[in-house]
Amino acid sequence: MTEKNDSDIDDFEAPNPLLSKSDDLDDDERLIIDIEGFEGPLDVLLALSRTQKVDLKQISILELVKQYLEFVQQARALRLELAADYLVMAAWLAYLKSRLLLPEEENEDELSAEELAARLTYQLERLNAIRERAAILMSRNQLGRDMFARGAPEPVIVTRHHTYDLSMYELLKAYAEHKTREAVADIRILKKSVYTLDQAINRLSDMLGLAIDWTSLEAFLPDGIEDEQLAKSMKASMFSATLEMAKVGKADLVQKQIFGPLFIRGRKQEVTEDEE
Amino acid sequence: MDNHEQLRICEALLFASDRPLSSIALAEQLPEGSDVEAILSELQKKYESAGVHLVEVAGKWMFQTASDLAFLLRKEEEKERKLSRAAVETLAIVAYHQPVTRAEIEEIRGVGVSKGTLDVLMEAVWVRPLGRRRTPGRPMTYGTTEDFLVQFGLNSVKDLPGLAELKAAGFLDNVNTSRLNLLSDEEPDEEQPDLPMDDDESSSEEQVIS
Amino acid sequence: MDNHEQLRICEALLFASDRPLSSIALAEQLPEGSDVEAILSELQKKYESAGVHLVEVAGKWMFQTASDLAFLLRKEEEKERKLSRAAVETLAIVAYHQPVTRAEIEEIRGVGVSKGTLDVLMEAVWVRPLGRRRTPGRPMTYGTTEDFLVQFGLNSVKDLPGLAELKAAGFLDNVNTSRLNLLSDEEPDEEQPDLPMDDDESSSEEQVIS
Repeated sequence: MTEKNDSDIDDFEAPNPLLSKSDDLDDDERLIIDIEGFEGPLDVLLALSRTQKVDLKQISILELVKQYLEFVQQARALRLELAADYLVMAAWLAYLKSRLLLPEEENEDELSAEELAARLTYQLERLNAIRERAAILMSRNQLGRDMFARGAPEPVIVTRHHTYDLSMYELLKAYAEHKTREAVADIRILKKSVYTLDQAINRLSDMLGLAIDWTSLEAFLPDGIEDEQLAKSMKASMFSATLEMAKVGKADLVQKQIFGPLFIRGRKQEVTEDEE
Repeated sequence: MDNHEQLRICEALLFASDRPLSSIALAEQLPEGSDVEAILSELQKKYESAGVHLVEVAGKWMFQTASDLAFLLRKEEEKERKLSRAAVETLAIVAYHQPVTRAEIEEIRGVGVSKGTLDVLMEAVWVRPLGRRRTPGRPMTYGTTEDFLVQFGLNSVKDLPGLAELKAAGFLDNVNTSRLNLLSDEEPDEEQPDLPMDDDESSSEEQVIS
Repeated sequence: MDNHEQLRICEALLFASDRPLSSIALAEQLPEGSDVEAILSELQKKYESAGVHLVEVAGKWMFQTASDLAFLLRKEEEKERKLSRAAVETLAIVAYHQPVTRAEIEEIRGVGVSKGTLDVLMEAVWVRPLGRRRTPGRPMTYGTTEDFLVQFGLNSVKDLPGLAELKAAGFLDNVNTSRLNLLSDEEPDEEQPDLPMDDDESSSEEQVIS
């Protein structure tokens, strides 16, 4: 286990698999080859700073700037695509370098070159420190890797009993509401706007006795029907009724032109024969 | 590897496994020639008076909560629930129309009665099956229970207020008075011609709440 | 109920669970006035040399296999979560700096946080959003979860290894998220107007690891 953990840390500190495999190359070339493996300019700077083989606090910023600018230059020479981050850092480092080399001007608004350099060192140290912690963290014994929880946990079975409460008022209200709905439904059902054939035949039979002369079908329809649906239904049923009456020989029908009015005349067998 | 270490290994393997392990499977993790059976019975003895026991099930071994502590793993919870509108209405219909079949309830309500609705009412012990009606299909009829009467403070279902009383109490205010005569409970069969039933006959074979 | 019985109950409950249980949850199953802490340390001692240990993680208690037997059990665990370098680093930053914003993580690492990185950590339920910081832009802050503590065997984030040293070195001080903070303190927002924040204000209202 210790072995494994150690190798985890190694992995972590030498994150680029290519880097460890290309020992025969010199540092700079290795860095460029592995540009893809870097996690941004700070990562490159941290890797470069290791080549100085001193504590990060004692690092030569000027040397680091030189190494970084060379790294960027070579990467460009090899036509490697560099993300903007790397170029911004290069520009800033070039600026820092010039500030460090030139005699410092007194300017209260700006940080001194030493302060800027100290900040860069701080950032590198901070990243380095968190990486060390990350490695330590990952090398800890982990649950599910080094230790295991109960493989077949016995769950707590919760049985829920439901209780219900209902008042008499709620019960009766529900029944009343149901009855109310039922009543409303009845009213709707009664609004049937259909005039049946039987009704029409009855009405026509009753009225035919009065129709001694030719009478228009309209005259047989009841007055004052406002329901349009019902009126249509009546007309249709009455028409069917006349056909029915003619068929059984109780009425004569005449229509003088297509779509013209339909005339009906009662045919009271004995009476009509007598008259004619 | 000493005996104690072998015991620890078996203990850890059995603890971490998601299924019972055979002694053969355990032996694979131990030095050759280890007496797995002896280790297992030693382990079993070790847990004899613990809250967890090592048990042999179908020739395999597993840790299990001591049976006298199984109650720890069962929790009973009482939870008050509200009846749905459909359930309250169904309960009322059962109360007024009992004995009543599910199809009749559906006919009266004009909508289907989900299985859950009657289940909830039976869970609440307010509705119970009364027996099967002697008609084609032998449908189950339902009625109210003793608990129902207790819940609503009734001596008998006959004490449920009639429609006229409901109207007088203002429950039916929204109903057109001229239509009230349509609300009669007396002729339920007229509206259910497809559900032939003979009340005189059925009442003899069904328990009637008195 | 005697002491041994109380021990058995805690043993059974903890054994039956694959998650840590709080001493409060355990106390609920014991007679009032029971000294749960004493029972737990007795139980811990009982398992000291066993293949299974009682450990305190995330302020709660759970049984897990002894870490020295990892070699034995790891074989069974085929799928080990392999985190990317960026994810591991991000996890450490979240753990040590929480509550921390995405912009702060980016500042510390000197590189943008790809969307997937935080997602992976949240999917593993090691990282969770902690709420928005009350600064302009109201950025979301992130922190670690109970699962994180359980996974890494930590009782609380205060127990993170080397936390005190990081703090003493000033590495946990507020992170200035203007990417080019090296250039100037005065105009931090110019370079990253989309992530404005005022660290002085925020530190007072958020929990700070001490």
